[in-house]
Amino acid sequence: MKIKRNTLLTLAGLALLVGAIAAADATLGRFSVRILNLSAIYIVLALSLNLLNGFTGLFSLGHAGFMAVGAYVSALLTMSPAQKDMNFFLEPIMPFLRDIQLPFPLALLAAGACAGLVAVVIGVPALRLRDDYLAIATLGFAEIIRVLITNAQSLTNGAQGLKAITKYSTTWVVWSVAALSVVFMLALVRSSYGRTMKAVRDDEVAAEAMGVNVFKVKSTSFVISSFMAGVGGALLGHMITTIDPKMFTLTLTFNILLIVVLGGNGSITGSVIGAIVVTVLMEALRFLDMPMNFLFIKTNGLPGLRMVIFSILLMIVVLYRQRGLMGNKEFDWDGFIGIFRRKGASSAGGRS
Amino acid sequence: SKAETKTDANVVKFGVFEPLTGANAAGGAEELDGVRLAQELYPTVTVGGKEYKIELAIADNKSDKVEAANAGQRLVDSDKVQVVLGSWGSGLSMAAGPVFKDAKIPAIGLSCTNPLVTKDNPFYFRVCFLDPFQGTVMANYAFKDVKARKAVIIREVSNDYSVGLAKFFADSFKSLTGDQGAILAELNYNTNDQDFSAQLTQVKSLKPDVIFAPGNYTESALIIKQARELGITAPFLGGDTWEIAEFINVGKQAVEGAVMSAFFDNDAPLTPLSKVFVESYQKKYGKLPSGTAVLGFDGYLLAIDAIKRADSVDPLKIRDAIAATKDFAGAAGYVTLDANGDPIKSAVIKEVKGGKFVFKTTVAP
Amino acid sequence: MISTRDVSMRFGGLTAVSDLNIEIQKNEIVGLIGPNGAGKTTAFNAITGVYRPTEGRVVFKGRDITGQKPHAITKLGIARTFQNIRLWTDMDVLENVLVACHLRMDVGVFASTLHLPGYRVKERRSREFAMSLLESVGLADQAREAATSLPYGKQRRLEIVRALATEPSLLLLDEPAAGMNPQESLELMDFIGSIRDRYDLTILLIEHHMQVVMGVCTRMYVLDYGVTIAHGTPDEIRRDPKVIEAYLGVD
Amino acid sequence: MLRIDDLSVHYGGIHALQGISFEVPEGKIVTLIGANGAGKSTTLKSVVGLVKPSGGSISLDGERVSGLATRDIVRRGVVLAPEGRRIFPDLSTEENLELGAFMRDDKVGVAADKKRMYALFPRLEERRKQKAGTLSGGEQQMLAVARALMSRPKLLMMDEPSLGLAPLIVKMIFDIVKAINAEGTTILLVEQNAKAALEIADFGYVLETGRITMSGPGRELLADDGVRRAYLGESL
Amino acid sequence: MELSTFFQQLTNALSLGSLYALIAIGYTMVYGILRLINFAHGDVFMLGAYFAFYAATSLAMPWWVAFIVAIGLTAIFGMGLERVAYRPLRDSPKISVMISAIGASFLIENVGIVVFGGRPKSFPSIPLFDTVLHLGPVSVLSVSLFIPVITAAILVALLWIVNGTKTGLAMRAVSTDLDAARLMAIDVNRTISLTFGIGSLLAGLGGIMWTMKYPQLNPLMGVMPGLKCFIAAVIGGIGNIPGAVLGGFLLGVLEIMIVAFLPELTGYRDAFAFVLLIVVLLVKPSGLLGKHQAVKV
Ligand SMILES: Nc1ncnc2c1ncn2[C@@H]1O[C@H](COP(=O)(O)OP(=O)(O)OP(=O)(O)O)[C@@H](O)[C@H]1O
Ligand SMILES: Nc1ncnc2c1ncn2[C@@H]1O[C@H](COP(=O)(O)OP(=O)(O)OP(=O)(O)O)[C@@H](O)[C@H]1O
Ligand SMILES: [Mg+2]
Ligand SMILES: [Mg+2]
Repeated sequence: MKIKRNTLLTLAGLALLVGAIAAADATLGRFSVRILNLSAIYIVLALSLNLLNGFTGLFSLGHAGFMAVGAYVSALLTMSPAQKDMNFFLEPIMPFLRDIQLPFPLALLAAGACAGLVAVVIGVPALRLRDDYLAIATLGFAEIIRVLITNAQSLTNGAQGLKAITKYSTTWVVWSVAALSVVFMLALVRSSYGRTMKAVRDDEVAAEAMGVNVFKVKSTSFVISSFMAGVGGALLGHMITTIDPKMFTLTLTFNILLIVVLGGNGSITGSVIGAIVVTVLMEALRFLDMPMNFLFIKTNGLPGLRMVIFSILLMIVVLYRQRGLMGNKEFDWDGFIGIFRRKGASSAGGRS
Repeated sequence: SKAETKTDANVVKFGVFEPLTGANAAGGAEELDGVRLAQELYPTVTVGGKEYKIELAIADNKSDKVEAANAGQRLVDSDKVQVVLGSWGSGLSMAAGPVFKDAKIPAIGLSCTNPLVTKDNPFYFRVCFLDPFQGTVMANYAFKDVKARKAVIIREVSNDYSVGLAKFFADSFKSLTGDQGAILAELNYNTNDQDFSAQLTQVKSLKPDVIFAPGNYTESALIIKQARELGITAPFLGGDTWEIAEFINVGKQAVEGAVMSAFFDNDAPLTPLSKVFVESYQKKYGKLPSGTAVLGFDGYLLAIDAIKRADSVDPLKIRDAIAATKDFAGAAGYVTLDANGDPIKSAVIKEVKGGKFVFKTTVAP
Repeated sequence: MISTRDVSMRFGGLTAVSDLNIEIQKNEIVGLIGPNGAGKTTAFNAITGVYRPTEGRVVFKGRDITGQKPHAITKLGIARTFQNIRLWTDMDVLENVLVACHLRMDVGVFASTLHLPGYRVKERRSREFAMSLLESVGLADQAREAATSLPYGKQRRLEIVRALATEPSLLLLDEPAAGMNPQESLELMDFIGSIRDRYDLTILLIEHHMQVVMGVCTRMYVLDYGVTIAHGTPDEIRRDPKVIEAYLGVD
Repeated sequence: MLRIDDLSVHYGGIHALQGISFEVPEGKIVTLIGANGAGKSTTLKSVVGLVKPSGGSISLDGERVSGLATRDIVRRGVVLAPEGRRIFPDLSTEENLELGAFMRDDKVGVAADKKRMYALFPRLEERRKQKAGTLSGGEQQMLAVARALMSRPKLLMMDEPSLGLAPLIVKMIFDIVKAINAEGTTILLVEQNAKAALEIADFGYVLETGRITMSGPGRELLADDGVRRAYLGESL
Repeated sequence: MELSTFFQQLTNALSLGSLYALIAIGYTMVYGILRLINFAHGDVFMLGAYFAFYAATSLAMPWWVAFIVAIGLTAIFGMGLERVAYRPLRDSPKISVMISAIGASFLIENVGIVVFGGRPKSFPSIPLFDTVLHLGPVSVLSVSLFIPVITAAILVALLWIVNGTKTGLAMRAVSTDLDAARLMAIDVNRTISLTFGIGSLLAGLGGIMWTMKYPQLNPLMGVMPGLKCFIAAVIGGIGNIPGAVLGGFLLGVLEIMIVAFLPELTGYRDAFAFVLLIVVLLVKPSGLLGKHQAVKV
């Protein structure tokens, strides 16, 4: 009975979402749509990092590296030979790569797969490391990937980056991938396998003793996460339509980490909310950089003020909501409906 | 008040799309200075007998590609600009390029020298010369004026500008000397590195006639300083990015004699406007202008010129007028745009002397 | 069932266990006692693969399992509890047990993420099994509570249940009665006996509560400074002067 | 010496202590017994300020100490040998003992006390330089007790000191408790080994789910049928 | 390679290494006590340089007074930072503290951009430090001779504080168990504050020495040295003070020698730092001198 009600509500919510996206795509300006779509990409990225950080307890700072792999693979696989020739004006591209051109969905999968493959080759040996050591090692891997991309002129065009990548990241594409990621994560986390991940997070020794192959679980989580990061990176590339190695620095990883923690480490709902809030907020605060005329205070535009305020807001959230907006809880209809019920109840005199 | 300006028919909006924070902030600020000065001098444009007020909409792209695309979109969408000026940093321009192209808003690059910026984008133009030209100019200088036969290149491998210049310098220098081994070594460093002693010790042992080291001014100044400390005496050549006060402040005594290509020189007026620019700049900012500031100035003027020629504030018509630019006289020389939207214009060569950038010569394309 | 052959475990210069030879038959309940720091927990760690023995072999059901990974050993049928409780703190009681059930479910990431029909059946069976286990220790009502909010005694029982969920044939219990009062210890004794019968188990038990060990074990080994100083039935042990001197003290 | 009035503690929604009152007179041994989760540890933690009470008061020698920082309470001579030992795993056995004497300034006295502890627990002397984290469970327990004694407390509170100890050592711990009490230290003891605790206690309290349900001299409680059935495991 | 070139490179390596070592010590100190990767360390480093700059230029103090003032200010700033950004999170999950550290780092950098301006400033030349010395075929900047001496002095001082004093014992106790430390009558807040003060002081000193060698200041100048020195600390075994020195030297030597012996690979110089890091970690998971933490179950 109850389950049925919730399923219905979920379906209704989904329909509403599809409708909202269609409406937004059709009516909102390109700017708003761009921000919206960027949020969707950040949802994918945040979920992928949350899988590691929040659900498997693996502290990784290497996400930008896997995103870079995905972005480059997909960009190079979808570009036409002519576009590649235009880009590689310093040194010609490797011949075999020049002539490959795949349809976007295949390239997107290849992007994820390559990121996953890189994770297997370089990341998995590092999984023996604990906490901070793992974090710093993954950070190292990301930097190595970036340095390799910078220096591999005839493969990646080096510092010149790639331009005129086809803009495949339309509203429907990015939101479908985001929705798919959410569903996938929910299904994974709530499955038996997902439980073993949480067990590894909480106490490795106990997990191992209860027959959980800790190394395998960690590796699986790491590879899945990297796959998603690769896909996210590819989407980002196809949205901005140009990429270069400087995009994929530690700052990018930090931004995603921030979304994860702000939303709630270990909460899928949190990552979704976090991604949207952070992306929108960054743009919403843009007015701070502009010349202002506030009653008596006049500024000539203080570039950087936006980032100052953003950093302060971030610190306030972390200081006052130490487990992020959602903690490690998930949205569910019972809780949601409960909020309204409680409101009614508290006015009737509940415990404060 | 925002809504009012939007409906005000007598306003044209220029978007200024620059990195005002982050790694490229200094460059962005330079260009913005030039644009602001131009606006102060020429605040209006007359179209069809009607006077339009020019407003600037400034968007910070934070030296970040993702942000750059957002900022560009914002200029187009929320600020509804008719023309865009900027950005310092070719990568940032490329990130927003498609946005302008989709919205059919013309953009004028100021100092973004990467050939890719305007490629495949009929809506992107620029008022500066390109990396290949600059690299070639410096190779010529090295060969003819320095009489160098062996060179070493030190490049900032993570910087497209530096890598591009290095490549074109190497190609020209090799063909000028007719010696495939004329480049003794290409040594690399990364953005934000501060210790170059290892590379420079290597350079010292190679005993080159000249060292070409295009790159960011801070790193470059440190490179030259450390080179002199190691006892390297060969002259240093670089590109337009060096022409900024900080280069001399950081490098001090050590950068004396460093030679660079530049867009413009205060002492060698290229057009009647040059003098106007230098004088009013000094009045407004109390210092000598840099090469990038003048490009901000010129970009703004080119936009006005195009509007006048189009006799319309319709972005599409402005675009066509920009594309047809011929012998436009800016403060930094005459601009004629080619089919790509790139200018054919001359470069200036300067040297640091007595703590100042001193004019050496002009090089025509 | 299980035997250790001259197992030794050294940490730097310290020999925590030396030449341990334990032999346990099916369905026996055997005690492992000795003063603090005698090497009992270390012996457990060597058997379950947490440590790799410096010397010697561990043979389980005729198979040499020395040096295998803990999870592989658990899969072969050895489960344990910890001296310091190690429950998964962010999970509820039922989930703690379900994780242990995963071992026998034999499903991979994809089957379980996609909720394939085969997986659904297994998941349902696991839940039923887990609930029946919880029922047997009176924890069924608290299945949805956070594991760490349980009082200490119940946490210990939950640890045992969790170990049982891996469907072991050999169960190693490290001080299951620690932190329980005498009354609770007695209940625990009965419980240990009953699970042995119900799940056809063999049990090796470390315990300092003499009442408990003497009550449930048929045989016991006594360690002191890593060395086995005695071995025999509870009555023999109780009277062994070496054991009295090193461990029990005179009453 | 220690007086607790209507003490109440909440953990989020859990009402762990629901207004308990009792007293620990100077020079006596008082014991708290009770089932798992009754609130014994919570009581001790509140006394040293590790848990902030939601109501009631705690006073020491007539002076209110609830609300003070742990450090200030400890400096007044109230020391807790906590549940779960809480030794410093990365430090050596010896450094752990020195930390016990952190607030003392008499170097000579500290050195002498260290010797005394090694005499009491020869095991610890054997493990002097070993990292405390690698000690066996029981060795860690000995260390926790010894560390608490190093501070020469006026009021020593011990939370299940016999947990995980071999029978011989358990006996010894209770002997030590008696001995230091005879030297003048007041003791508040929490124990699962209710029998041994009540035997040496001057006074005992029974805690049940956050309330005191019974109290009396140790011997009296030991003779009480309810106590014997519920906590001593004796079938009557 | 010519012998003179080799000796020059060796000098380069040692001088860079000792600078890395100096900064890595501060990192390791804070980590060792708080188990917190203090991402804002590099920014405190930057502040140290700026404080010294303004004291020496705007306030026209003699350079050594400016240095002392700047170092004092960074120490105070570090304690303030701890109070505002880390103390409220004392009992929170580690990752929240880490985010707070990253947030603090962003904040300091962005305020730095607004207050100091985004463009680099140049430190006035101090002849004592800014003189080129020629030792046979080798040239070296005089400041490079001071740095190892300072590093050694600090190493000794810190080892003494941490291992030889009661305060040090308190620091080490605090590093593992806050509540237990409180039970020992240790003033946890003061101890942590002090640790932060010392760590920041070292960062400030490092920042000043860095600008003596590379005389430019910008609000982001701490990022790269911060990262490099953090790596150095991890290579040596984070939390281990001699390890930080060892790691700093190793990293410096590796970076220089890669360029010296494999000049074609100069573009990969940064990658080698990380390769070294990863290789060390894979072989010794807690760094070269880091103690392997025994997990006792
Ligand atoms: N990882 C380790 N490193 C160093 N020494 C260790 C390690 N593990 C155990 N030891 C030492 O080995 C000895 C045996 O420890 P073990 O934990 O096996 O004792 P135990 O018999 O279980 O004692 P208890 O009854 O007190 O739990 C102890 O002296 C302990 O200090
Ligand atoms: N940190 C905490 N968070 C939430 N609940 C807690 C916490 N600590 C204790 N409790 C709860 O408070 C109640 C009293 O716990 P306390 O530890 O004081 O019991 P105890 O009498 O010492 O039990 P035991 O004999 O098991 O040690 C229990 O219900 C326990 O679950
Ligand atoms: Mg043990
Ligand atoms: Mg307790």
